[in-house]
Amino acid sequence: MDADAQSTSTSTTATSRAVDLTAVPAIPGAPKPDAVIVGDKITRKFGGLTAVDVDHIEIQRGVITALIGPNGAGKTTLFNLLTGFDVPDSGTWSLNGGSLQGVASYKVARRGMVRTFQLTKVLAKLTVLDNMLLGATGQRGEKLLSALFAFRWRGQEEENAARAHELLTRFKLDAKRDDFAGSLSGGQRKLLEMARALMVDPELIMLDEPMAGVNPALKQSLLEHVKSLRDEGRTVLFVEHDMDMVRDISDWVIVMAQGKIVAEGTPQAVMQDPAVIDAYLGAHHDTDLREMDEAALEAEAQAELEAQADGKATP
Amino acid sequence: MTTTPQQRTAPAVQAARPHPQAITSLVLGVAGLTLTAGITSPFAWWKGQQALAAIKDAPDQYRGRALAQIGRVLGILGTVLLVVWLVLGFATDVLPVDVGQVFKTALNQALGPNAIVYALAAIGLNIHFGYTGLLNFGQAGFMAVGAYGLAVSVVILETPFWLGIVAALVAPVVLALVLGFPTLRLRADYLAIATIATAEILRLAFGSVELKDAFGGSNGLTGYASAYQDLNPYGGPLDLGFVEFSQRDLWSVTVGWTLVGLSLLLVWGLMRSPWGRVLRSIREDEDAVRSLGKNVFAYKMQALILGGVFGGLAGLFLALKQASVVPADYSTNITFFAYTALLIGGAARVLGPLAGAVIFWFLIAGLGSFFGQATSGPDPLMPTFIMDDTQASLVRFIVTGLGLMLLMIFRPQGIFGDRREIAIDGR
Amino acid sequence: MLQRLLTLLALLMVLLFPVAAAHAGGESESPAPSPSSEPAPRPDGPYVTVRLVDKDNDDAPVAGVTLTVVSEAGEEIASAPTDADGRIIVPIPALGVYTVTLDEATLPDGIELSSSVESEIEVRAILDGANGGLFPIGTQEVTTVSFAERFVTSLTSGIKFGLIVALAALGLSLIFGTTGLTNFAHGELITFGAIMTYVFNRGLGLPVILAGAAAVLVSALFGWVQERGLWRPLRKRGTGLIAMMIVSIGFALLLRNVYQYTIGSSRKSLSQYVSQARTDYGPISLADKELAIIVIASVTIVIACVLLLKTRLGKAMRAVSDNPALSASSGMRVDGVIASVWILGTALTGLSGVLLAINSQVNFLMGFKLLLLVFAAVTLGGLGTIWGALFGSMVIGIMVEVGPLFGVPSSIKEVGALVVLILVLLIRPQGILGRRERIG
Amino acid sequence: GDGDTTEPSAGESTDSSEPSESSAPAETGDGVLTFGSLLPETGSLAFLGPPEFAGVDLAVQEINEAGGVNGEDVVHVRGDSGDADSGIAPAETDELLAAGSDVIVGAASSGVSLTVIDAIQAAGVVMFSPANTSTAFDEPPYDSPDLYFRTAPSDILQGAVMANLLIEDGRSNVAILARQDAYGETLAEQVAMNLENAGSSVATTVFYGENAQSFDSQVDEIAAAGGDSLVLIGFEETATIVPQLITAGAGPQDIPTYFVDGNTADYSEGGSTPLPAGVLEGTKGTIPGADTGGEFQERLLGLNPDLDSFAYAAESYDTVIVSALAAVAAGADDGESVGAAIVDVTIGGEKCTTFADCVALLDDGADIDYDGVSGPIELGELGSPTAASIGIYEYKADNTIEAVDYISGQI
Amino acid sequence: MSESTTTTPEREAHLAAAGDAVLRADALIGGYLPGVDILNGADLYCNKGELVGIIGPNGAGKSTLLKALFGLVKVRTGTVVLDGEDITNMRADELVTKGIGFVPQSNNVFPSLTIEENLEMGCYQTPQKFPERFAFVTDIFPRLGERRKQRAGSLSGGERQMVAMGRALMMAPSVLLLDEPSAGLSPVLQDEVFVQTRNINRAGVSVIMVEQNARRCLQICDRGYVLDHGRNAYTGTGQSLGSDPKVIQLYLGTLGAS
Ligand SMILES: Nc1ncnc2c1ncn2[C@@H]1O[C@H](COP(=O)(O)OP(=O)(O)OP(=O)(O)O)[C@@H](O)[C@H]1O
Ligand SMILES: Nc1ncnc2c1ncn2[C@@H]1O[C@H](COP(=O)(O)OP(=O)(O)OP(=O)(O)O)[C@@H](O)[C@H]1O
Ligand SMILES: CC(C)C[C@H](N)C(=O)O
Ligand SMILES: [Mg+2]
Ligand SMILES: [Mg+2]
Repeated sequence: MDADAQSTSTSTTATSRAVDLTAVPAIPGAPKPDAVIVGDKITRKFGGLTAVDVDHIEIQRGVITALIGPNGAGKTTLFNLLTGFDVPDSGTWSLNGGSLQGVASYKVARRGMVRTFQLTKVLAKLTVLDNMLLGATGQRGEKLLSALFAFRWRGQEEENAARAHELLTRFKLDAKRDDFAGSLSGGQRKLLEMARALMVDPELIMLDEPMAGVNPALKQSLLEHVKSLRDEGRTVLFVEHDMDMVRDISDWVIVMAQGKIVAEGTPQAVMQDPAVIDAYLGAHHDTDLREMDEAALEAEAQAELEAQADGKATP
Repeated sequence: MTTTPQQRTAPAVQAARPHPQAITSLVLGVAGLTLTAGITSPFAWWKGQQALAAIKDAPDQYRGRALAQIGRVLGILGTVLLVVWLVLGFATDVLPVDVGQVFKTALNQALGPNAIVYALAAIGLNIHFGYTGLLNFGQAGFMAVGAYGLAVSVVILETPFWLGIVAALVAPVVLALVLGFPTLRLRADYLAIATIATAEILRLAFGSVELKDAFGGSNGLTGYASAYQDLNPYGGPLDLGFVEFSQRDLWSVTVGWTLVGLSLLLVWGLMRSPWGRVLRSIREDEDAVRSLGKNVFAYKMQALILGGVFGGLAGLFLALKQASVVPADYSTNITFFAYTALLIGGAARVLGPLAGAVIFWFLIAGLGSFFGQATSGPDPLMPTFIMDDTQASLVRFIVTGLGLMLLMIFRPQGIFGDRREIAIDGR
Repeated sequence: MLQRLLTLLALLMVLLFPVAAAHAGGESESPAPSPSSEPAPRPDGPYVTVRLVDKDNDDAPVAGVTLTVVSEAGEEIASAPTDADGRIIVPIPALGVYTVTLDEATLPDGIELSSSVESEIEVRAILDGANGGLFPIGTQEVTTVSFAERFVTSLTSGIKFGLIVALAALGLSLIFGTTGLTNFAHGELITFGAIMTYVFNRGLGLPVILAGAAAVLVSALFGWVQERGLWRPLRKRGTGLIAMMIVSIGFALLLRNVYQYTIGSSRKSLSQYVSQARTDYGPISLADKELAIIVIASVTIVIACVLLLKTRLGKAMRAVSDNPALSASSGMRVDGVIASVWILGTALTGLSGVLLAINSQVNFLMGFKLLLLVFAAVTLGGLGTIWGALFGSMVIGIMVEVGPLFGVPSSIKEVGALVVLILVLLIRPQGILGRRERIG
Repeated sequence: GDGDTTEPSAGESTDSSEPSESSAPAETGDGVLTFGSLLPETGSLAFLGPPEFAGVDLAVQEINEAGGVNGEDVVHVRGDSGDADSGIAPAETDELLAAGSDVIVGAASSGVSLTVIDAIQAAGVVMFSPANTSTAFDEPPYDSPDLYFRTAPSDILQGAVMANLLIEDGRSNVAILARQDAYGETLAEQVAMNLENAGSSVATTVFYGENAQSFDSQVDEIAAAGGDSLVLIGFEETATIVPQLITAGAGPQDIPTYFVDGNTADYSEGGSTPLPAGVLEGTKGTIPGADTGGEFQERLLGLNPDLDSFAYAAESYDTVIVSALAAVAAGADDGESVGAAIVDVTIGGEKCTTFADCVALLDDGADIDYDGVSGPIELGELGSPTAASIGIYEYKADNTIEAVDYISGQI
Repeated sequence: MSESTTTTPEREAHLAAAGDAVLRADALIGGYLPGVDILNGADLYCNKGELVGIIGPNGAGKSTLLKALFGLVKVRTGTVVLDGEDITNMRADELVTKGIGFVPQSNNVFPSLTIEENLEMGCYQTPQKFPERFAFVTDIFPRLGERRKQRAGSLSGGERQMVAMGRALMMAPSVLLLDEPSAGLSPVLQDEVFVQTRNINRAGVSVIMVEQNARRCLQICDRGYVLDHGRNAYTGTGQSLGSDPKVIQLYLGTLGAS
């Protein structure tokens, strides 16, 4: 049944692409027409360090939102907070209007919000296929009582396996299907992590640097897949340092720095925002390094770092 | 300057079929142990070895690793038996040791009630540790509550026998719940200490003078097992030549191996299911499983309870076959030995606990008997300045310790385990 | 948390000081068995005998007090005054229960039965000869010790025990912290230190101090040999940690039985310092050997900790524990680091065995019995952290010895410590000084 | 047991037990009277193993020299009972049973015996302990006539002797430190009860666990209780406790201390567990058993010249002789028949003191009353001696013991 | 030494150019599990002062190749030669003594050590150089200086990567092996890493770097290898590879190439 959902939806939903974000003001914490996630005053401190201090955040349904920002800006921590893997010091947030405060991480996932991990978490001594199958939801065979009776879950299992195989092929992991996941290379783990999250068939998928370490050619083909997810009506939120990817697929970009949201907007707009360029992109990130004057580049990096340091001094 | 990357040949997955030699090996192996008195066993060993190699080389084409493995193990066992039988003939004349007796003692224990206790306890540990990764070092505690569940109900509370059995099965569930709620969020090594501590607390409490009225102090409790013996349908002992059981043991062995068989069936059924997959995933990385929407805690609790019930069952069976419940029987050592049995067989393998328990007792009893004989009598095989009869009873533990070490060194995956799995995790 | 605990302890010490000091002088004299001056003739068959002595008056016999002996059937057997020795001897016709009544009116002036004592007792005569009874006279002088004083004594014992545990825990923690090995043979390493002391002392005739020092050296050597001969080859084969843990269980079984094989199962005592009386140091009274144990253990622990903090070894250890491959990539000789840790760890553990041998005795099971407490200590503090091991050991040591004062049944006093362990893990699943891991 | 009702001459009962002639060491009742000894080779009572084994071996030797039982030599299979802590007794028992034991001699420790008693009885094998003194064996569920017997008197007697000894010595406030097991608990209880009835008070009773690693808190508790004497009921751990008592100011030289059968051992320089000379001087201890006399000890030394203790050797010897006599009387060697005849050969009838003499009497059709080396051995209904002697020993300056008195009594 | 592999003209041409390379690997065959080869005869050389880039699909064996050079993966046949000395399967810490530095792709920090201690481990063999090198590294990554007492295990992904890179820079090696040093870093820091790598290289350090940021990698490297299925698929100068349409189609993709 789950497998059907995917194949049918591809055909039906070219409509959701229509979500128009042009009307949304490009200010931090901008309200969205149809927000799937709404968060308020979320803070998380580690000792003296405020890792996350988000005043207001909304994620639009049915689009691809990119979350970018310098290293240590608090992106992963925000993911952890939203998905119940970490507990904030304060704040409220909700998914589809339902509060997620104090909701256990697995329940968050069950409500349709699934995340991947920046440092991959593969199940090393399970095969790649088993890793995938674990992702499937609503499995009858996962209940202790029906697990004993194979006829109750056989059919479902086969459907899931077919779907898993499809995804694996797409992620170029099909040849590794029966290998232990622990024997995958760094990039393959990233791929598996993402493919497994897709097995959950989530409404909102949160990817933490999904393409770091993925080969460019493969990345390109995967981006198509991510777009198709959106076209199926799903919401995608991802963290990425790869600007090509951000530019190519995101509909909306949120910029974080030092725990705060400092800018929002369409990719084009954000990438031209001088503040973002200064703090994050660097003026020459599109230039060929061979042609570039090193001194200039270094000065620029220095400038960014100083800006960060200043920001830290006055929190 | 350029070479084209060559395409990987991905073989059709459906083509995988059991390797024919695996089946041959299994058949020969079984035959070796039953019909042919060991003659076919070396062939079973050989075929099994071949099949394993073939399957390893082409894992895509062949299935049946388990079959080949079993065939091979049976083959090895049968070959050993064969050699022993051959050696017996003249050795008994040469050595002042009755090798036949040694062998018989060993086999008696390997197939007797003690092995059943360990097999059941190890089945429980297999669920805890092998599949779910819960490092439960308190299996002795589960066994104790199982045994005391029966004894206390029948002796102290004077309930009928069958209610005692029910109590013995409910008690481990309660213990699992009480223990699980606080400790299941602990990291594996902390959990190990917490469970070991709980088991010791239970043992000490059961044996304490202060609670003597409820648990009988360190004398323990007796006088509950007659109902069990009354059910004994056997009229006399059984002597098959290579093993023999008294009338009592025969009944215990029947009940016990039936329980073990049913338990293994249950474990097999569960572990091939998606439920089992979730458990194995939890063993690898809890957070990943959580992120996929599984209630990790609930699964761990189910595993703890299920494994605990098997532990309780082991305790219950021990209590029944031994007809006494004594706190000293439930010391940490028994947990260690159950782990030993599990790992000899291979963790996370359905048949691991069974094979392990049988081999463990075979060694312990065989060595004990051999050295016992070698040091006793007017003209012992071992000169007394090397080993006297007291020391002889230690040698089996020394050898067991050594054996366990060697096993882990040369075959860390146990008899049924998968070498590749072990190789996966570098630290 | 730690601070508050320490303050509390300090406060208690201060409070208890005067109380304990006050008592320090009063020692109970030891009454020697009192031989009857002039034994009265004893009959051949069974008889009931009662002797009266005045506790207030240096156990002087009390003569002329009338005692009546009545049989179970109510028949009076005899009624007679005590003789010059304060005794009556009444032959009885048959074995059974006899009631003896003292006529209080016949007590000499100024002499009274101890309060709380009845004037009637029951003698169960089942012996063929004397079946004795007793009426305590005078104030029963029982020198019981105040709670505060007992607390101080227990606390001292606890600290001593805790320090011994701490040495072993430190050794365990070092090895665990570096190699990740949960070493179930650690108890046997404690035993090793003790047995070596015994061997050097009784076997080679060295004085205990020298024997102990030699034992520590041999322990260190044993650690190195183990590492070279067993653990390193295992690591080279890529053996997993669980498998290594099982190897350690097997190794423990092996060692334990080899010990028993060689020295036997009985307890062995050293040739010196076995029985030492205590001297008073302010509120605390300690025997010389106890003082030595406390001092040696503390000094060693301090030295070891400084060593680990000040030298590269300490960091290298943690680095190796985190990631051996990366450590090697940083230019560390991983095997060398691990070997040093084994040497240091087993030396510390061996010392703990030496001190335990001096404190109690040598037995092949001594370390095994201590193992669970050592594990508990290491866990309580937080696995793999050095301060955690020390802190945990002190908590465990003190809990074990002080617990009985607060109602823990002393036959199962270890339970108290284990319960504390579990409670602590409830509140801090990572141990008292452990750290949580970051997710994601 | 119900030995009184069964005629000893009921030789025909052999047919019912149908020994399978051919199969070698199989079931109980195969024609060969097999003794399995379940005695401590290891563990905390290991120091009692040698004399006990020597006793069994001596008896077996003498029986076979006298022509065996029912025409066959008797056989002795050794087993190690370990201690309750090592828990090897049950498995060892299975092995002894598998070896076709008809009578199991043992165990020494009451705690160990309780772990195997049901299994042995259920196998229809006699369990005959030379050293169990716990009262537990005369209480439910072991109070019914069954297959359990012992030659050591229950601690009711040792408790009374000990209490009496204390009172005779003028102790009026006694502290008790006891090992927490079947033996320690019941003996402590008996001593305390007898003391209190007789007018003395008990300052405190402290138990320590068999596994205890540190005894500090218990020792402190004893030292703090202020008793005028101490009864120390334990096994081998005594060697650790005594020095700690001395350190705590409550050693035998500070507070008169009394030992019991579990720890009245040789603590001299030559023994296995030496204590410094002089620390035990004057300490008294009780061990069940009559004066065995030099001649018997000579015979034991002939078998095992290394013996340094003779505790329970006589009792062990007697268990074997009594069982053998019972087998002769019953004309069968299966456990049930032997068990049924045991009580009868120890009471009522013509007195005899050696196996050969007794067999001769039995052959004449007489009813016999065997009087053993360890005492008159009058087994009561419960299979325990009803009359016995308890030896009182005192430590000399070199920590060896010397018998000062033997007191006999009835239970 | 290379008899086991088929000799193709390309391969011969490639090897002929090797000349007196500092580090040279010939026909490496090896892997993690017995019987499973990941490297199927990869060749590689790096001349003195050269910056060599390796790219290729996921699972091609790039990391494995670096580990094999560094003695962390068993080389079954083939040799690794450093300055004329055979260093095949040599212990990692000896290689460090010989001047090779290595930054692994994953698990590249010591989580329970602080940042400062992590960097200290970088110059484990030469502790006296610590202050000077530390200043150098914190100059490049000031964040590491600010947070020197933070445990590396609690760092964000990018911060970890800085620590990993920093540790290698502490070593001052003569040959540096980098496995995806830019992964997880913000764009500006990625650029910084590439520039620094080039600077180090220009200062005379031979560098071999594996990268998935292929565009940047090929921009700065002197020579590049494309690895696939454990053997060299293409080799050439950075520029020629970056513009080879086949390479682009198979490995680089067109995204962002603009
Ligand atoms: N458990 C922790 N203890 C202390 N500091 C922490 C902890 N977790 C995160 N931090 C700090 O909080 C800040 C935010 O971390 P986070 O992982 O959210 O960054 P990020 O935006 O995901 O960065 P990157 O792009 O590098 O992944 C970092 O500076 C990090 O060092
Ligand atoms: N520890 C391991 N055990 C077994 N096989 C492994 C192990 N690590 C990697 N492999 C296998 O080796 C092959 C090459 O892995 P490697 O890590 O070298 O790839 P890579 O080229 O670095 O890829 P990526 O770009 O994704 O990092 C992969 O197929 C992988 O499955
Ligand atoms: C051998 C004896 C010390 C045994 C002791 N009498 C007991 O019953 O446990
Ligand atoms: Mg991050
Ligand atoms: Mg890689």
